[in-house]
Amino acid sequence: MLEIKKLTMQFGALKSISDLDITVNKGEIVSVIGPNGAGKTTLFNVVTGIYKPTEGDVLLDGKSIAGKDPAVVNRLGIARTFQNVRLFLNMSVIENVMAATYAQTKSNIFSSALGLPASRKEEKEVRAKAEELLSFFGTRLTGYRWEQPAYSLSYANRRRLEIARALATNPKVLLLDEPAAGMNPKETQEITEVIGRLRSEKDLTILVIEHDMHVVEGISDRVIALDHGVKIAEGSFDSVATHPDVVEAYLGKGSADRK
Amino acid sequence: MTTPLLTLENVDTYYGAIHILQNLSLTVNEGELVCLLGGNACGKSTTLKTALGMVSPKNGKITFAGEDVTNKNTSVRVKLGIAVVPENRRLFGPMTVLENLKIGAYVRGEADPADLERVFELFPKLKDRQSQLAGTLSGGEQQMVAVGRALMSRPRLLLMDEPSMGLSPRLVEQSFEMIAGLHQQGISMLVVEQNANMALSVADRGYVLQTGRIVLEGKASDLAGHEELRRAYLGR
Amino acid sequence: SGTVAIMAPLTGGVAFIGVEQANFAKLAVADYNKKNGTTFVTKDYDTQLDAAQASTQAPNIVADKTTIGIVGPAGSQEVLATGGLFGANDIAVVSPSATRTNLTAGTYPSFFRSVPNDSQQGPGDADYMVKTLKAKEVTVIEEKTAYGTGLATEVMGQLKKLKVKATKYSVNEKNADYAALVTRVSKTSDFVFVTFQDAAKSQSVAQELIKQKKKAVVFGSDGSDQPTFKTKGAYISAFAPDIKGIASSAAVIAGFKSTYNKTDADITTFGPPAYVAAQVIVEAAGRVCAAGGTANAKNTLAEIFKTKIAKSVLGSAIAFTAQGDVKGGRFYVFQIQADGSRKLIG
Amino acid sequence: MSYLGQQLVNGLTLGGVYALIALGYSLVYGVLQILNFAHGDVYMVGAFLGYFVELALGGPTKSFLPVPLMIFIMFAVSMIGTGLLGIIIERFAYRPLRKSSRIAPLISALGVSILLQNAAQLLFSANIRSYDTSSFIPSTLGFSIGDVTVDSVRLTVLILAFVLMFALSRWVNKTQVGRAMRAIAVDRDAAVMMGIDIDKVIRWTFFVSAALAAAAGVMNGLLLRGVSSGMGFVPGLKGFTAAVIGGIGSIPGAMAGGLLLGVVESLTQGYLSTNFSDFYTFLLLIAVMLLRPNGLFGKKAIVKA
Amino acid sequence: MTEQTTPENLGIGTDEWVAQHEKRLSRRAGLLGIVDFLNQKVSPLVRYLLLAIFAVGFGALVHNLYLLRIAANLAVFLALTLGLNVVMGFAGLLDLGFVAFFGFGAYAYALTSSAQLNQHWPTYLSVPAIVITTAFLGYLVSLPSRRLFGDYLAIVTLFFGQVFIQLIISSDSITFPGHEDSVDITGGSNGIPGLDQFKLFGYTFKTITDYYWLLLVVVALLLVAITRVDRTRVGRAWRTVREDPLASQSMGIKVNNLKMLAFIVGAAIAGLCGTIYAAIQNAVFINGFDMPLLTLIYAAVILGGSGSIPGSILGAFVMSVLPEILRVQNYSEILFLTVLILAVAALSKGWKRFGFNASLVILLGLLVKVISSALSLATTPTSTWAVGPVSKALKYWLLMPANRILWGNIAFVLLIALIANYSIAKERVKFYLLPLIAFIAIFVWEVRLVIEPNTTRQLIIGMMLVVLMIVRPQGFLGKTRVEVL
Ligand SMILES: Nc1ncnc2c1ncn2[C@@H]1O[C@H](COP(=O)(O)OP(=O)(O)OP(=O)(O)O)[C@@H](O)[C@H]1O
Ligand SMILES: Nc1ncnc2c1ncn2[C@@H]1O[C@H](COP(=O)(O)OP(=O)(O)OP(=O)(O)O)[C@@H](O)[C@H]1O
Ligand SMILES: [Mg+2]
Ligand SMILES: [Mg+2]
Repeated sequence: MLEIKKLTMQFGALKSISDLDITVNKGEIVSVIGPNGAGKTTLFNVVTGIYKPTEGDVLLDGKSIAGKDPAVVNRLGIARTFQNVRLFLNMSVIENVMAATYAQTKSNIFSSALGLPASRKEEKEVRAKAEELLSFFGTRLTGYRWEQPAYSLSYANRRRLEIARALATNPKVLLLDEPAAGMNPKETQEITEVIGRLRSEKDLTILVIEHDMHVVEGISDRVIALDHGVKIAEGSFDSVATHPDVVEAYLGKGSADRK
Repeated sequence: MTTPLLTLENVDTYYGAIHILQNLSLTVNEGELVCLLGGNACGKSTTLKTALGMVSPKNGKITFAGEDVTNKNTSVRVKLGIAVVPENRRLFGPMTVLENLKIGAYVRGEADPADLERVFELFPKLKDRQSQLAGTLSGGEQQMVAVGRALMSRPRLLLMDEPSMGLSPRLVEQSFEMIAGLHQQGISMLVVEQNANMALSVADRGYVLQTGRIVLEGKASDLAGHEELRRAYLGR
Repeated sequence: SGTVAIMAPLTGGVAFIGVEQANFAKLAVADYNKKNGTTFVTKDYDTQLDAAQASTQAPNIVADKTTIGIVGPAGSQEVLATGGLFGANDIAVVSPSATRTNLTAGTYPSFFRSVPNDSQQGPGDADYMVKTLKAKEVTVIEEKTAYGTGLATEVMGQLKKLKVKATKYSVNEKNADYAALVTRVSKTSDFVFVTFQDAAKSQSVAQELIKQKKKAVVFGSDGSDQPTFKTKGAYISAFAPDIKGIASSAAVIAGFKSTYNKTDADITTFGPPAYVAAQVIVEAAGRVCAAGGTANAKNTLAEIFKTKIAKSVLGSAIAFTAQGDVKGGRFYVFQIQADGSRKLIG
Repeated sequence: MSYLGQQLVNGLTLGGVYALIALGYSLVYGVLQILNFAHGDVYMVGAFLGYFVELALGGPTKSFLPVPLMIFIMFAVSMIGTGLLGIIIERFAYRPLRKSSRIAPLISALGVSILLQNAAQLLFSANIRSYDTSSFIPSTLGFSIGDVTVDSVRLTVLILAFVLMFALSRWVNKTQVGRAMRAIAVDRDAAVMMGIDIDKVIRWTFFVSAALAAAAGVMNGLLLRGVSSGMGFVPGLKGFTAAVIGGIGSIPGAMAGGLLLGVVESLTQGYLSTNFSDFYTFLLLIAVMLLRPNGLFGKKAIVKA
Repeated sequence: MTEQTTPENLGIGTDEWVAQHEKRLSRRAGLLGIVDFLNQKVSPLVRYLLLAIFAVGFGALVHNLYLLRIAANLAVFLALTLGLNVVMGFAGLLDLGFVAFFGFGAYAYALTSSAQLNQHWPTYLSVPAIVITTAFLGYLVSLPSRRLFGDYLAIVTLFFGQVFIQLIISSDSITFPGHEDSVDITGGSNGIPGLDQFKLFGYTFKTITDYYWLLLVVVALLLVAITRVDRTRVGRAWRTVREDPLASQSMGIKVNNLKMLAFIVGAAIAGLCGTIYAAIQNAVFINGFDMPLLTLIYAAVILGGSGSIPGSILGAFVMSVLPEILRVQNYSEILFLTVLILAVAALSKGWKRFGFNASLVILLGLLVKVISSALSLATTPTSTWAVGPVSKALKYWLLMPANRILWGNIAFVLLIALIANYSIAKERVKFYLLPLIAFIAIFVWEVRLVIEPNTTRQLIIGMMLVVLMIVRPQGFLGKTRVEVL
């Protein structure tokens, strides 16, 4: 589904990603782990078109998307969340989600201004869709919260809303950057389940960056470990988590004790 | 002997019309490591900001090292010896790592090279990245700079807001080792953490905050055994 | 009794023009009241020399039934915007500074001006430079204002007729630095004719010419007739001899200075014509009353055509042509002396 | 050749004045990210203060001091006085708005601009004043290289502009203040957390910014341009443009932008059209914005998601 | 270990904060609180209905030409404000060249409907053509602006506006290559007088009342259209662009296109306004399309609350009606004193203190008057300065020095210094300062400001902008924005 071929991303003298090959199959959940600065977020940024790769290519369903405008990449079916949550803070919760249906909807400024039936109908559909997506997170983002401004949300809820917003763009592939960061263990567990459900109910291919090994263990079909922009291990969670390089560079000696 | 270094007494804090901290009291004693736990958005960061003077409380009193600082502005408090590792790190993105560290020593005038060395010792990676713009660092690297920057002013009290957020497991471990290490060097600390297990394992004492009120306080070891707390925070 | 409306740029970039005009107009009304025991009043309408604001204010003036006449508006473009309305309502408009020639072409039946128009000044100045001062080459600086363009066109036209070499440079009103322009003035130019309304600009050009060692001398239009223009040897044309030198105007000058706490230096060419304009209106209204009529706008307008002021504050006699121009309006040429004073030379 | 030379001299003096105004914009922008629309009017106040000092010292003709000393006092008093005005403006119009949206200070600045213009008109009357330097500095004083003349006032203005720019760069680069200013620019709250007294730094920034504008205002007067309450708008616009061309927030950028703008204006007026020069400046601005959207010296914003 | 509540309802870890959100709002008191309250409670439909009734009633009952003209100006201004609100309020673009589009529309109408170029296009052709052309111009200007954001856009557009003015002023003598004589296209600084009237559906618009009704329809349609757009797809997308362009882009929204669209919509509205305005004025002149108007429109949008449509309406009202009210000396005097009394009342915090302060002010005035007459200082005869009803009363109390301008200026500077001092002074000093300031304010007003009503008007507008921003930075009806976190 998503193929990353010989990808290199260089900033000045610094190679954040070098010569990276990753293949993600349809319906898979792949976790990307690695020490801080390994190039995980950079990978996402390249895939979604925020950075133009120095070398290499990114293929979606066999077609190259490298270097395309982020909006185009999104329209082709890749949606993401951000490591440092970027919501539309002054818009309401439901508006955040509705706004993200922009590319899927058609009513233009004239039909809206004239209030044509088609545009009214579309508006209803969009709202229904947003409500459905928000209900994905149980009661956390439903009901009266729809109309609250995004800035009034707690950090964890913001992360949830970001996921809902990404889903509203009807993606085939979903990229989640540290979805559980800043959540307490209870919430972490909840988000782990949600990610699982996303795949089954929404028929999504998901790529996750996460530092919380409970989450990684709980969701991954496959784990890829990066360090210095290079893949150092790939495989099932157990095999990667015990890989000596990964333990050395990433997990630390304590991990074995804690496990 | 426990002499209070930082105290908040019956503090009420508002953001505009919204009442956040409600009649909150808290103490950090000299040389003590205190952790502050609580759910999302319950006001942990606000507590730190109030202590630092970034937001001013409507009522209540704040003292530092015996001095009433309730109406003193932040720069004065920093001069008195409070430093902070803010939530989301708040580095100066377009400035280099080295400049960021030097800014940390602003209240001391010029930065002391010995302090710089100490930071580089703690985070060798930063030494290589001295001249990189801080905004381009990865999340974890930024966290290192943020801690290093706070240490540059040789604080008596360090306020840390989620120092382990976004760090790799290995660095989480290291950062707690570092916190413990700093604690041993006699720096008092008030640490906000989601990672309650770890936090309680290094702390002396802890407070639990819930929607702007302190609902629980006590020795770290006691808190670690608290049933409801376990269920809510400590997970499995 | 009645109200004299004053339309002038009382605020904004050229407020210095409007404030002086308004002050002199008010003085004229006060003087007349004092002498005749009348109770004419004035009312300000600020236009900021903006035709749009003038046209917003115009209905306001029309709506005020006590209005007997208008001193102003200051700019020709404002007359274009409002002249029609005032004409239709038979309200006399006596402008102290709108000099554009075609305003008195018959389009605006109630329009008068207390100053001669561009066609009296422009060609006269060109003639003087060429015939009397023997200029071979003249550079004309046209400031892009309603005043500047009108005058520059007249001057250029006459210079072409006289077959001397003439070059025109246009500058924007907002421009403040003339060094580049002066560098452009050819070395063989004898005169630089300027059409500024602010004499400080003329002074700046004159000094810059000296600094850059150009032989050309500044010849300023009436807009330059302010004390800030004092480069020795430069010429100025004005529609009146310096009123400070006219014995009969001394009382008015003294009145102005004491009423508004001003000095001689604050009196420019803009003020005294406003005095005359206001005087024309109140005197006409006064005559209406004396004849037993009501001093409304219509009667006053009719009476203004009969205006006869033997010696106005400007030193000349004032009477109007059927189109509203001053009869026999002429220009005087002065040369500036070393101490900044003006010597009448033609 | 000499024509070009003369136009360059014209342009550089004009550019020096623009650069000083641009620096003021850039300094304030660099720290607070606000467009200080009142800056042009602060410049106007500076020019007026210089004028009144000149009057107080005996006016253009009867001065009892040696000319250089008189000019020095004009600059000093005007810069300090206007600097204080800058502090007051910041205290009342901007400081209460530090925490509000970025658009609020913009409107507040427009308000201050209107206030200053009309207060000046009220206090100083609407008349246009002139420093009339020609009556105590002979217009012929100066030197020429070939046909290019540089009169003494122009020379003074040029030298002074460069000295001020140099002093400013030293101040910003070599002192803690400079670093603090940059930190505040990036993240005000974080700067506060570092113990930076931002009130103090911002106060100084406004002082210096206004003082530079005042210097430009006095220079403007010395160069024989009229002084009036409405004089601030155009130089303000040009200074603003210069700052943007150079990269707003950048100090070398403001200087380069100012000088460039002055020279371009002189050359277009000298060779192309005397009244379309703003149009060419606009083309320059567009070109710079297209080729280097952050200005000549501006740094590219970091994009990191 | 101390528990401060019983263990059962500790509720540790539950996300309760948002649930309590409403409860924790401490309502704002006073006038601003009422504004907030009305803003939330009165339904938009009711608001607009009231407005419509008022507007229709005004047109039907008022026959004073001046008032109608002001109303028509207000309507044009309101439409412009709505247009700018799209560009700046919705999409967050700082377009400082906005009035140039207005001017362009006006000039385009003048050129196609006057003797200037001898073109007399029918209205149903010229107006749509001009709106489309202005929109296209907006598109062109937005091209280089695509890559610009925030303040860079501001300077480019600001300069664009200035260049537009310059081009119009200078296009009165264009010499085309191959021609001897220059031609006058735009009339330069003389403008273009004598425009054709609108002629629509066989009806010629002759009076200002005709245009008033036309404008009413235009404004109503604009309001409906803009409100609808704001609430639906495009409006939402604009807001995302304003909030976070990068995130917006990553959600499949083509940020540049939307920015350009906003620009174009704004330009088209401004162009339309321009045509109507030109027709009303029956002439076009370039000065009207400069900074002062831009300042007023921006002030209207922001005072009302950037992004809020009711806010734009309110802002437009205030910014276009207030300056006209202030033209009338009596009104402005009453307004001034009312505001002064209200301000002193608000700052006194309590009626007792207010009474105390008021009597102190009165005492101060008498004292000054007595002392000055004891010193036999020269004064102006009271008969010459009392114009308004208020000052007629005041003259028995207030000292009027002979040299009004000098003393007025001194007092003015003193007043500013005192106000400056006041806001940073300690409570105790404030206590004494307040009556002093109030007295000097009255003194300055009566002695100095009354004789320069026009400068005063501008001073008040300037002061109002600053003060309102400080008191309510988000504007009358705006929402507080959270910028970063
Ligand atoms: N725009 C940029 N300019 C320069 N360097 C950059 C840029 N973006 C990222 N980098 C560098 O690339 C490296 C990888 O960064 P990235 O954000 O991808 O790390 P990461 O794996 O997501 O780490 P973390 O887990 O801490 O978020 C870092 O060393 C960072 O400094
Ligand atoms: N500047 C602000 N303006 C208005 N409300 C704010 C502001 N900052 C924080 N809040 C609100 O105050 C509440 C407490 O915020 P705070 O940041 O203290 O929570 P926290 O406990 O640190 O949460 P987290 O775990 O997410 O870091 C939140 O609901 C937040 O939305
Ligand atoms: Mg990352
Ligand atoms: Mg927090």
